[in-house]
Amino acid sequence: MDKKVVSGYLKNITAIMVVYAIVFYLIQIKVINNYYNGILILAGIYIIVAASLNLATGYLGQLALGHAGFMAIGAYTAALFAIAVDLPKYVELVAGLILGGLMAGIFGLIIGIPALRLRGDYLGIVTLGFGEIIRIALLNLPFTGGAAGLKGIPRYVNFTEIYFLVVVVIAFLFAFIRSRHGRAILSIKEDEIAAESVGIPTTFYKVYGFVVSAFIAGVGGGALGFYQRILDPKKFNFMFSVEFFIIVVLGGMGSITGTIIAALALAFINEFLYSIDELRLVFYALTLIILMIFKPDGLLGRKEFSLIKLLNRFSKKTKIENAD
Amino acid sequence: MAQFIQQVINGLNVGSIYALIALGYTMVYGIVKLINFAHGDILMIGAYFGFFALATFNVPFGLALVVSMILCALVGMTIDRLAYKPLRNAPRISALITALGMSMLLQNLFRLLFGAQPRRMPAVIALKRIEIAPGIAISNLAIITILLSVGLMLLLEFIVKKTKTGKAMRAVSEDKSAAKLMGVNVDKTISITFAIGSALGAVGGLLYAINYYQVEPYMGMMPGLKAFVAAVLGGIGVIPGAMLGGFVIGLIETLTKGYVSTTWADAFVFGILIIVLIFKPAGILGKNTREKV
Amino acid sequence: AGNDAEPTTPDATETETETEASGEAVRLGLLAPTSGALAPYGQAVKNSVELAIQEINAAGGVNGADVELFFYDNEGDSTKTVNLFNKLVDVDKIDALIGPVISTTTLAVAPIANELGIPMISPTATNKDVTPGLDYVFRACYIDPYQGSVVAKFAMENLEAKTAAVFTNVGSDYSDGLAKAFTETFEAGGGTITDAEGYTDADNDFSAILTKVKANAPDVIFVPDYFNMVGVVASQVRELGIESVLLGGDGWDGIQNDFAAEVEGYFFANHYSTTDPDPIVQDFIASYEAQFGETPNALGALAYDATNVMLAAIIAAGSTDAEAVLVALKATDMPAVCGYITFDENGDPIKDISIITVKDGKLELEAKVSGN
Amino acid sequence: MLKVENLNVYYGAIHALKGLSFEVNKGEIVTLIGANGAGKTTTLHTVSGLLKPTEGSISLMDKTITGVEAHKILGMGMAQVPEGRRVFAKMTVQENLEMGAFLRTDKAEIEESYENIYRKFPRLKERRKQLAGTMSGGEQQMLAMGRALMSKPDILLMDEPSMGLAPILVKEIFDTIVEVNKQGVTVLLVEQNAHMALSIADRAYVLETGKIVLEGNAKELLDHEDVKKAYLG
Amino acid sequence: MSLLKTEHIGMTFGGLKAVSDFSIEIKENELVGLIGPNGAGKTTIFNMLTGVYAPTEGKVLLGETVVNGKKPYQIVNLGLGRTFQNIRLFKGLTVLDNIKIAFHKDMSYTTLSAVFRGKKFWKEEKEIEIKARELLGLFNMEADAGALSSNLPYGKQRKLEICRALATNPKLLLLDEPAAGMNPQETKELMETIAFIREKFKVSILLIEHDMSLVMGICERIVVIDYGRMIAAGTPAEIKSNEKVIGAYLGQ
Ligand SMILES: Nc1ncnc2c1ncn2[C@@H]1O[C@H](COP(=O)(O)OP(=O)(O)OP(=O)(O)O)[C@@H](O)[C@H]1O
Ligand SMILES: Nc1ncnc2c1ncn2[C@@H]1O[C@H](COP(=O)(O)OP(=O)(O)OP(=O)(O)O)[C@@H](O)[C@H]1O
Ligand SMILES: [Mg+2]
Ligand SMILES: [Mg+2]
Repeated sequence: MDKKVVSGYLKNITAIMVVYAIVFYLIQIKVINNYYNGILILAGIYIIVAASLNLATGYLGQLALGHAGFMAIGAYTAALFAIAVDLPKYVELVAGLILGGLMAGIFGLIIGIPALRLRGDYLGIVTLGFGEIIRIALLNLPFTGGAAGLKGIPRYVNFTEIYFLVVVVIAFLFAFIRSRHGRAILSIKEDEIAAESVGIPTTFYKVYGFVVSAFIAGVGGGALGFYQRILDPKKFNFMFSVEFFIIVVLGGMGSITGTIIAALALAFINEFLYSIDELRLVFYALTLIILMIFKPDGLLGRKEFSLIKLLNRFSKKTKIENAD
Repeated sequence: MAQFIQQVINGLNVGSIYALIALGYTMVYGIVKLINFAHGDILMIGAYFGFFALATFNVPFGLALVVSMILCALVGMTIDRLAYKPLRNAPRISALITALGMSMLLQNLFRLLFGAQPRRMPAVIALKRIEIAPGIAISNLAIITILLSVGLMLLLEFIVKKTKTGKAMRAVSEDKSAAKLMGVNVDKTISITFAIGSALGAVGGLLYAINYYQVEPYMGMMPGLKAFVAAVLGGIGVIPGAMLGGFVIGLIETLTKGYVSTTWADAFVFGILIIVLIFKPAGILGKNTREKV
Repeated sequence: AGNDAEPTTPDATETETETEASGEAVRLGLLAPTSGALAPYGQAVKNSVELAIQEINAAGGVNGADVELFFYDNEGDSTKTVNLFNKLVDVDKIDALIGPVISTTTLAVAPIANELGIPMISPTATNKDVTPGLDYVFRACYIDPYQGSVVAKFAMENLEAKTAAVFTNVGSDYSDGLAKAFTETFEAGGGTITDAEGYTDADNDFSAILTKVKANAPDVIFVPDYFNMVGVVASQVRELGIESVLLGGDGWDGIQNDFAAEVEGYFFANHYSTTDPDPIVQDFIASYEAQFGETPNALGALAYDATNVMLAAIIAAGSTDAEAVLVALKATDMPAVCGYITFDENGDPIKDISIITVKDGKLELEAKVSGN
Repeated sequence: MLKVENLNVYYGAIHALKGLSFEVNKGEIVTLIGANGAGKTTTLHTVSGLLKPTEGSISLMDKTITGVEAHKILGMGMAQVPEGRRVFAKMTVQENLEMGAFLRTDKAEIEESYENIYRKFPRLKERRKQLAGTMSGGEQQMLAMGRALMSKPDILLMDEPSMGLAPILVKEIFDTIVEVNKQGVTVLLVEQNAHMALSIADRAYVLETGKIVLEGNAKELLDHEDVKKAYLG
Repeated sequence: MSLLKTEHIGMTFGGLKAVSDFSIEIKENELVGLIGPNGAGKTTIFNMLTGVYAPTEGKVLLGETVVNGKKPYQIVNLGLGRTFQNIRLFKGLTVLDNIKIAFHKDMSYTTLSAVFRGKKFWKEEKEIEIKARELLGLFNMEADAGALSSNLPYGKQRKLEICRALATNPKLLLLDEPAAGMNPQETKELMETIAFIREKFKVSILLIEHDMSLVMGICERIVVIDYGRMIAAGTPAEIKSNEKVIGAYLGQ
């Protein structure tokens, strides 16, 4: 590890902690009230799930329209676990999230192995169908609480928990994508035949990428349950999957920072639109269409936004300004 | 036994409506390569047009159908011009999102315009049940629906396979610039595609609304999704496939409800879709053409 | 990113308040789904709440102050409901909440409202788990099990039914709750359930299950769902020539508008009857029709009652102080559109239940069963 | 016949054609040669309306066609054998040829044209029912050529028609070009096989990074020192 | 020792026999040309050798291993690299990433090591960064390392594809029409490049090409097929004067 890398890490960690400290302070002094806090937490969950979808769609290039299903699996697994056991909060939280992720990952594997032989839109429809099957199962299975929902989940997720969960997931994804494994996944999106011809086991990496994506979506689902305390199977429908899809495309397929920005932007735009009540959804739809027409590659395309670079540029500027 | 045959008839009736909607889906997909998620909402619009024609202006059913088809064709073409045309060269997923946006827009626009309350579709076709055997009956409406969907499928197949416009459509679907070099007006061809697809949606919508008595802004979502599944099951882009897929889905759904479980019926439909695709990755009638390397 | 600037309170309020009244306005929140599949119900609730507030404001307000309404469309989604509830509390600073409309969303909000000490009345959340253990949570409707068993008793005693089929919308806990209670009571009374069928919101072809039911020919079919769905079921029942009598719950209300012919001679439990001569009922119907051009349904009537009960409690408490309002709510004892209302220890109303039948396309009161 | 003046074309920020001017007279074979990326394909695409120039004018038989849409240009008598063949992969060979005759209505003559094409390329006849996408590279090239000829053009633009063809076919293709030309079709030919191209052409232009750097009689250019060094190897 | 050996392989598409009874053997350090009319089945042979298609008849041996039915990536791991007739680059990625992907099989760090940025990760990443740049250097393409591969001119794209195939460290390299779309001058440069690769990487090369100056100029041995069958084999001089080949392929 050279110095540049180490200093990069330090800068990143500092930035992460500073942002956390600021937001945390604002919550403490109630500048960020419960309401905004809630939006931030939800945005965090959206970031996690959308980022996982970005892995499957933006990087691996597979049309996945059933991420709400993986989320649901994660959510119910984590919630049922936490309801069943009686352990310290953080143990239950972490174990619940991991279990939720694992269960979603297992389902990702089961559906992924056959489905990933299909291409493009066919894969899309299979994942969509899978999501629907999960939703129907949750309505009908004996242990999920049915239509009335699963109640009595402990509230373990607050701003702090979700913030660091987002940090961990994003850091993981960045590290994963910028490695040989990530490059293998990217090459499949670009040209599967060529990838195979330079020695990439494409089937393996497709399934692997998909399972990792499902795992993270499951973790996101778990977090949703721990925040909301009640799970409603109706929530995990096709339109919910679509919401994440919109975030991914809007942010830029293949840009994690784009996903983060889009998730935050959409969360706040959505809330802002409540002020026009009746017209809200019409405007939302129009916004979406217009954004796509003018920015078909999403906000960031495949580029990543770097705070450090921005800060560097900024600090250079201020230095120059200070000089005179 | 009588009950089983009755269930099959029920299934065919449901299936024929899915088939009608699936035809429009498959047509647009086959040519523009766009999963037009707004197609279900075109169905809703068609139903509303039909509703107003029938309930407000009291025109005869045939005329209402034609008016609704023409208006929907215009709506379809306009949507294409405004929302999809600017994205012809953009990544396909962006167009997909636009289609989803369009779907949301139409639903909510119609909710604003005409309210969320469902409206009762007038019973335009005097409902008759024709007893074909003891305990087995089929309604005249079901017969009309089934015949109409088969007829339109044949017409569509003829248009795409045998006419010049159809040939242009297929050329456009493969390579737009090459089609241009052959003298094909790409924009016009795509417009026609949307017009036909949407007109079919209108037929589907009107029949759906009559079969299920009401119109409301969100009525297109579920049949739209099912029809899409039907199109994929049959082999998306393949016109007879859409028809077949529609009937298969209708049958599976009805028979599952009749004999297995009503609550799991949709899960069965999707489950069977998944299984079929695993063994026939391009759908029942789709050809799995491999890319030549 | 500082967030110190409080966003200007969005003008979400729908109240046509005239001039500012003297005192500090009473701030009521309302959460109801006005988009999506549930929009028809949410819209009825919203209309009625607005109506109630208008009337009170016109009559001089509450404790000398105007009532201001803050409404948001929660789309029937629990996550959004919690968020919007936070918004109502933190941004709009509401004193009390009317809503939410459906049980799942109410279940999501109720514990939070209780923690924060915001008194709330859901007009229509019928799930039995909504109120127990939560002091601040009330409702204006009766609960699912109660309704379901009353209908079952009615079927056995008044219709002398021995066999019944039960259709459940499995996607709706309302439908589920009623169906369970009906089944229990019916079987306990010696009846037989011939078919127990489920379906979902996405269904509208019932020919498959009806074909089965036809073969069994039960005396009654219990279809506890909202009227749109019931209309479709009833039409297909008629189409298939099934002779069994359909029964339902309060969700049927409104069915007479579009499906009067199809449900002719069927029965359902309801909160009120539009033919009830009580002036409180007729006045409500008259002003609702004047304003919205349609007859209010039971959801509307319940929402109207809920609002009036809440406002009456605030008046009785003399302030919007949550503790005081709570005490006043518990002491509620007043006439309302859906019958005279008092609350039990859970915050559930104790009131009459009406069995309505459809005769010549009009709703008629068949029987009135008194509260538990 | 075809006159191009001061053509400027951009791909986003890339300035691909920088003030290009040339003309093709009736009955001529004119060839455009140049290294990879010089802008030959861009030129053909612009002339046939697939790309819009930011500046400059194009006229076909004294009619301005700048900005006219591509599908109308075919009707004005200009056809193109595009780079990379661009056959309709999911249509059969026969259907591809039918597409070539898309704007024609003279049924009897169309039949005759098929026969002509099939005579020229017997392999196509053999495979008339095969999906074009499964044909070998060279077979597809023949098909692309046949398809363009099906429109009975007055002027034919060809982008590297010999690419990927067997030597024996290369000769045949060039023979075909000459033959077509003799029948009155004007030809604008883009080729990497500069030697062959120059030997059948009347005139030639040499393109370098979006500019014409040399023009003249084809046979003379064949002996030109710079051309020899850069393009003839 | 033979690197590659096929025993009577054949390929049928539906009713069409694209290749039949094709046997060939390639030894270390050989440069062999595969020529034949369009549609003769050359590309199909490449596809069978590399596992894109499974031969419907016969056996393909790489060294001692029978590779029928093996996946393309497994065959790459056994030392067979290729380029495509229609260039297949990872268009949306940089030139450098195109090469790095091809080093995948030479690396072994795990996901865990990648995520926690372990020692092995840094070591291997550094190694391939150097190797990839070296490789580009050999083709005079260092300057393009950061460019998007789709923005390269055609000739460079061809070179990049060869370069990428070399990064898999093959013992035998298959080139499908490497000179297509190049002018004679560029073709000449390509011939030098091929000769150089062969020296430097000690690979055997089997190439398909219609440009006779290239084939006759550098191949030691040429195999000619027509209608899927071998019709001649021999040195360039022999092939040039073979009547059958002249009739079917070269022309007068
Ligand atoms: N779609 C495109 N987007 C951006 N740049 C392009 C595009 N197409 C071509 N270019 C650039 O424009 C220039 C001219 O390209 P063009 O394809 O016209 O060259 P050419 O002379 O036909 O080359 P070749 O012999 O390789 O076919 C090149 O620098 C090329 O990289
Ligand atoms: N997937 C396929 N389906 C059907 N036929 C095919 C398929 N792939 C190739 N063919 C046929 O097999 C024959 C051999 O094709 P191939 O691509 O191997 O030829 P080639 O020798 O490489 O020709 P060229 O020099 O023109 O590239 C051709 O006639 C082609 O049409
Ligand atoms: Mg070119
Ligand atoms: Mg080939």
